[in-house]
Amino acid sequence: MKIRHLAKAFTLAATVAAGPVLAADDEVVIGLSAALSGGAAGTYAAPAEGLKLYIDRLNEAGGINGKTVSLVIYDDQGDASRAASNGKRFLTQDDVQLIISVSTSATFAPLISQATRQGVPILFAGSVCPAETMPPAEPLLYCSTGFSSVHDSIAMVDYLRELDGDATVGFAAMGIPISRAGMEEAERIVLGADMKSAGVEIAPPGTADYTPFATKLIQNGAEAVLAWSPWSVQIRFFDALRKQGWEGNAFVGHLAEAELEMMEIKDPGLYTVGSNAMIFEDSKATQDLVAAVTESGVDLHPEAIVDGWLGGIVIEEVLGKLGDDTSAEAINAVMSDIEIDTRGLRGGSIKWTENNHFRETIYYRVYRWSDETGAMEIARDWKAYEVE
Amino acid sequence: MSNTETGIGKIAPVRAVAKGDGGNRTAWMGLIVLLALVPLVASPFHLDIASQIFIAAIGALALMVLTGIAGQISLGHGGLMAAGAFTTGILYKETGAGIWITLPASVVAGAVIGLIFGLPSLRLRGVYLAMSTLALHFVVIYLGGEYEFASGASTGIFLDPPVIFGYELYDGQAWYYALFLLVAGTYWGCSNLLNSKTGRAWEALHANETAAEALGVQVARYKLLAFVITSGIASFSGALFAYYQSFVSVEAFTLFMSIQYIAMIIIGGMGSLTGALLGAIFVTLVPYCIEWLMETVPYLGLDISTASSASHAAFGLLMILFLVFEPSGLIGIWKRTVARFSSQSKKEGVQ
Amino acid sequence: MQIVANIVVLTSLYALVASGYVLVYKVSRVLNLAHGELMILGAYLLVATSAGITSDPLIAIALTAVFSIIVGLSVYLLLMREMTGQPVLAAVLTTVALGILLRGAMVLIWGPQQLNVASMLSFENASVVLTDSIRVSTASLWLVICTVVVYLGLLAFLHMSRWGMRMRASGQNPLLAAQRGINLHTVYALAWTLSTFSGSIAGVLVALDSRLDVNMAVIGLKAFPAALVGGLDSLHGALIGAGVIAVLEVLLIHYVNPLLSDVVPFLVLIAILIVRPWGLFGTKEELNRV
Amino acid sequence: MFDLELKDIELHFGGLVVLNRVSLGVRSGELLALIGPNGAGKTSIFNCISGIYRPKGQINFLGTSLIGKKPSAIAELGIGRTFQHAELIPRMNARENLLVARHNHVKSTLVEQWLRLPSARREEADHLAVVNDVLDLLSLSHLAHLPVGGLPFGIQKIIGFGRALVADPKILLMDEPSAGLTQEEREELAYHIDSAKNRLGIPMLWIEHDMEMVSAIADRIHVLDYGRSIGDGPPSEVLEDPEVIRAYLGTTQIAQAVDTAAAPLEKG
Repeated sequence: MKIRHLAKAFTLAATVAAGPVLAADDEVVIGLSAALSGGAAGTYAAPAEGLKLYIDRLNEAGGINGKTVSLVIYDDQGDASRAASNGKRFLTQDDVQLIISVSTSATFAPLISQATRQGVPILFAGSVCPAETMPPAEPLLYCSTGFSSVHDSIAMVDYLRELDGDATVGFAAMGIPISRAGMEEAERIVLGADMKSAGVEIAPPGTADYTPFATKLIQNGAEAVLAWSPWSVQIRFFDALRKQGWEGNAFVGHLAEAELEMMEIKDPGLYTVGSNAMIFEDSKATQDLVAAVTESGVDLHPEAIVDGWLGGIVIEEVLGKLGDDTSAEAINAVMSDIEIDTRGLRGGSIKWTENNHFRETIYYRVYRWSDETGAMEIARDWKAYEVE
Repeated sequence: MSNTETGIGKIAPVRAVAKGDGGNRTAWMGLIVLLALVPLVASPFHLDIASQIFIAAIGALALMVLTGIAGQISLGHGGLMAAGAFTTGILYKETGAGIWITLPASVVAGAVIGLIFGLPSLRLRGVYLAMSTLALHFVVIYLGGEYEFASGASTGIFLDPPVIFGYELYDGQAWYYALFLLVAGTYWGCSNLLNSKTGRAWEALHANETAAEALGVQVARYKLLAFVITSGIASFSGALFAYYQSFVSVEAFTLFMSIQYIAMIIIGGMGSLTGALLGAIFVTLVPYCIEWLMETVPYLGLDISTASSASHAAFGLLMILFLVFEPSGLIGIWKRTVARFSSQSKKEGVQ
Repeated sequence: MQIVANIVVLTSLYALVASGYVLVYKVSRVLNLAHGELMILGAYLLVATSAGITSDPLIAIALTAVFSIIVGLSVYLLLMREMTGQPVLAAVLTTVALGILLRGAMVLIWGPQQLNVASMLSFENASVVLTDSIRVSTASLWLVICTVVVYLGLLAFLHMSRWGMRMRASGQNPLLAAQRGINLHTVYALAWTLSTFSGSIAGVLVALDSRLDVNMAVIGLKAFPAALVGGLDSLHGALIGAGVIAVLEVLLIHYVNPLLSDVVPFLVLIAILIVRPWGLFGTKEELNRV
Repeated sequence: MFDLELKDIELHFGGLVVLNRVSLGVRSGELLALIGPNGAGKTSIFNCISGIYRPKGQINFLGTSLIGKKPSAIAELGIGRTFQHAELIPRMNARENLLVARHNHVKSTLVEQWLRLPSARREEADHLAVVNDVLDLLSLSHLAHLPVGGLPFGIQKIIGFGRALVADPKILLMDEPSAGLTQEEREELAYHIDSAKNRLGIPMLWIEHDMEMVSAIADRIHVLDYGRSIGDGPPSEVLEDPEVIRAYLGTTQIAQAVDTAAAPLEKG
């Protein structure tokens, strides 16, 4: 149980209440549509907060190149219709130059359709990357997170082969398009690599009991299971497998909840494959992040805000390269040709080109719980994958 | 016996569709002129809310006719809207069809689905019927999801603004006027129907099916007719929703949406078309009002992360309050207020 | 066969939840669509007690039982009592509203995150080996046991105890029951209390088995076809209805398309209702009353 | 020659015999009172004629068999009916309630109604005129704009009678129209029934407990007891038949008192 934090309330509420924001010359107006409340808030509220924290610090330090960032935050509750309204409001009322989305995949379509028409770029900074950001990328859509169902699947299968090339692999997906697409792609990769598949199990969103799904995977001979969906679903799948005495290895996406949960589950057979660094490593980058969170006094788990924090870094870099023209086109021009140092929170830089708004090279790391040390460990360090 | 237990009869002591309702012609004209002037002063955000209200109003009018007038409860209203939105989205995506094809197609699709899901109403009543309409929701969402997935539209189907006589309907003001006209048209059409043989037949079968049948009303036919017509309208409003929001995805049509529509007709006042409009306004505004409260009264101890749950809770509470204390809804409150004022002014006139 | 075990567990879950629907419906003719939320509320109450009052899991569970009884009683006294005498549908819609209210309130209080209740209570949900090929979790084993106990208890209570008879009598003919001196309010309150109690048991066990978040109230919706297929006024009907739905769901997941497991139970429901509108084991007169 | 003729009607509910080989007929312009104690099967006969119950036997109306027809189809043949508990639509006003009964006379199509085309408007005005005439006839015009749910039960019964009249029926079935009415209202009702009969010249079938009214205006009486016919003839004859007196009249006063008192209560 987590008691809600009032400090956060005041800061966010104040921004929301400010109403229409008109851009001054030395100001860049950025709209943030985030699932601050509602069912998905458990995943997205923290990164949104992290992003805001980063921008606040930027502004306190005098902005970038003399420009301050005015962040307009609206809650979309992870709901498509609310996101559509937010998009309209950003574009017609607040005249934002850039939109950031930290929300569910359900909110992508409305935001994209609103923003692309107005020529305003969108940065997806907390969620899975929409396929439209990958080569051949649609103009205006960028993604700074490491989540991509297809690329995560490639990395998962690759690591799985290193670990046990003969394993029969089962796939656990949730009945939302993006998760299904990822796992079916993963199955194709597995079959293409001459490995055996135990099939893709898709659980509808209203699933009460994951046991029957797990049973089917086990009976199909799954020795390893890949899962890629919201954390709550992939972890329930994993629970259901273990409850039936299944002893194979499971590979799941590295989501914001992963680090804390894995430290609680303490199961060395549960691997996360993802592109973010974990906080327990205590690297320079994570130390900065933890220090910032502590200093702000906001009650947040540092590991949950990594993506938002990175979103802040991206904005800093983009605005740093921006000249006097702070229009949406100018921002888009900068974004479509930039390389951003992720300062150790990722394996390498984020490089965007005209054709690729995801990144040219993505680095994956694998984590798991180690029984020997009684702590989290890096199962395999950064490995680079080219994005084609 | 049956009229109180099968129907929603007792919730609704008012019938506001008859002539008396629109009696004050100047007031209506004044209201219309006022509404027509709104876009000149409103911010784009407010226009967006108004447009959402208009779309909701069309859906609420349909549900009011089905449930409030004809007494057939439906929990599948969100599913019907999804059906309309998907018909439009799929037609547009697959064939690039224009609004003159997609909208009628959506109405027809809705009407056909309405016919199919109206069939159980010939055997089932009340709660059982509600449950069979719930199935409608799951079926439509399942089919829509399968299409989205099969067509690779993992984030949803995108729609370009509709083109009407060479004019692209995109601007917030243009949408406001277009939707305003459509709401007025729907209201007018529904009100005409209710003041005709068809509407009276619906009222009769709502009150007592056996008695209605003995008066010559072909109950089965009129029940199905109610389902077909209102489903067509609901589907139409779903298609408008798709165009207005420029996208279609299953995630936009939740079960909660169906409940919101039920809430609109309860809160507005069962049996009254004007009530449906009031309910649509009220229910659409609740979450915004909650957020506004949170912003302006920070000492409530609520923060933005609770916005959605707080408006959920408030919404449930309001529904309960209306059901328990004000079963005649907003329209009932309105009528009492009007009655009090007019009786007061009469008294004053006498003095 | 693991599948059989899965069916048994799922049947128990649906049956336990459906018993709550049947109890309230049988006695007061109200369909409680907030049952799923009340069920999850039971689990959250356990979270609250174990975090705030006691660290002993057994005492926490006992306290939760007491709280759930209080909740059930309050729902009747504060809300549903107002709806007696109102048309049935108004009462049903009130429960819909109650469900929404509870959902919002639970997120307000406990947040949207998924909670690992088992680890909060240091309950080890170990896998129990029944035979070589059948394993179930400890919590699901408890679920099956509790369902059996609850059903036996309810059947004995309804058919053997004085208050049970009164409950059945009130359901069959409230007017006559009232004339015979049965206090209908007491009977209704009892039904709501028992229903919330059995729902809470289901909620607690589900949460122990597979974590807890508000969206799990959807189990209430899924158990619903079970109650209707069997006949809303029949307890053993609910058991069999739960079996039908669970078999369908598990077989669909296993052999056909898991995505259909959301849709098909409702289609089966419609099919059965069209043939036998009062359910497989319900009483025929029910129809005129609904 | 009877306009409406029932032959050997048998009706069972489970093991219970409700009607046992009942035969009766009504002629044009004739007011036939159907009397008998509670539970004798009077309303059941109406429900058989209306097609709500499915009895064995024959029912013919103006040469058409009614057996197996749907109630709405039977109503369409011109069989008008009032109900024991009025069964009006509570939230509509009297005028609208009467308009409902014009259902089968409205010819405009759905589209015409929906768009309120001039044709539909003209037709609606015509039907409204018929309704207003009947309201005038029954002296109800001053109440016509009020929701009937709030009107006294007696008034509702008279509106119910008006609703049956307004359909231009070829036969009128009246189910205890006087139950729940005050003495004054009864006298008024008797006048309306009698004048309707004379004006319309149609057959009328009338279930009634008020023997005073029956002997005053009925042309003929048919007596039912426990689902059997036990008498048929002019009031003067039938009411003096010893069997009828034994079976029925002995209990009349009690039955009537109970009915009158219970009618409004049963309504809910």
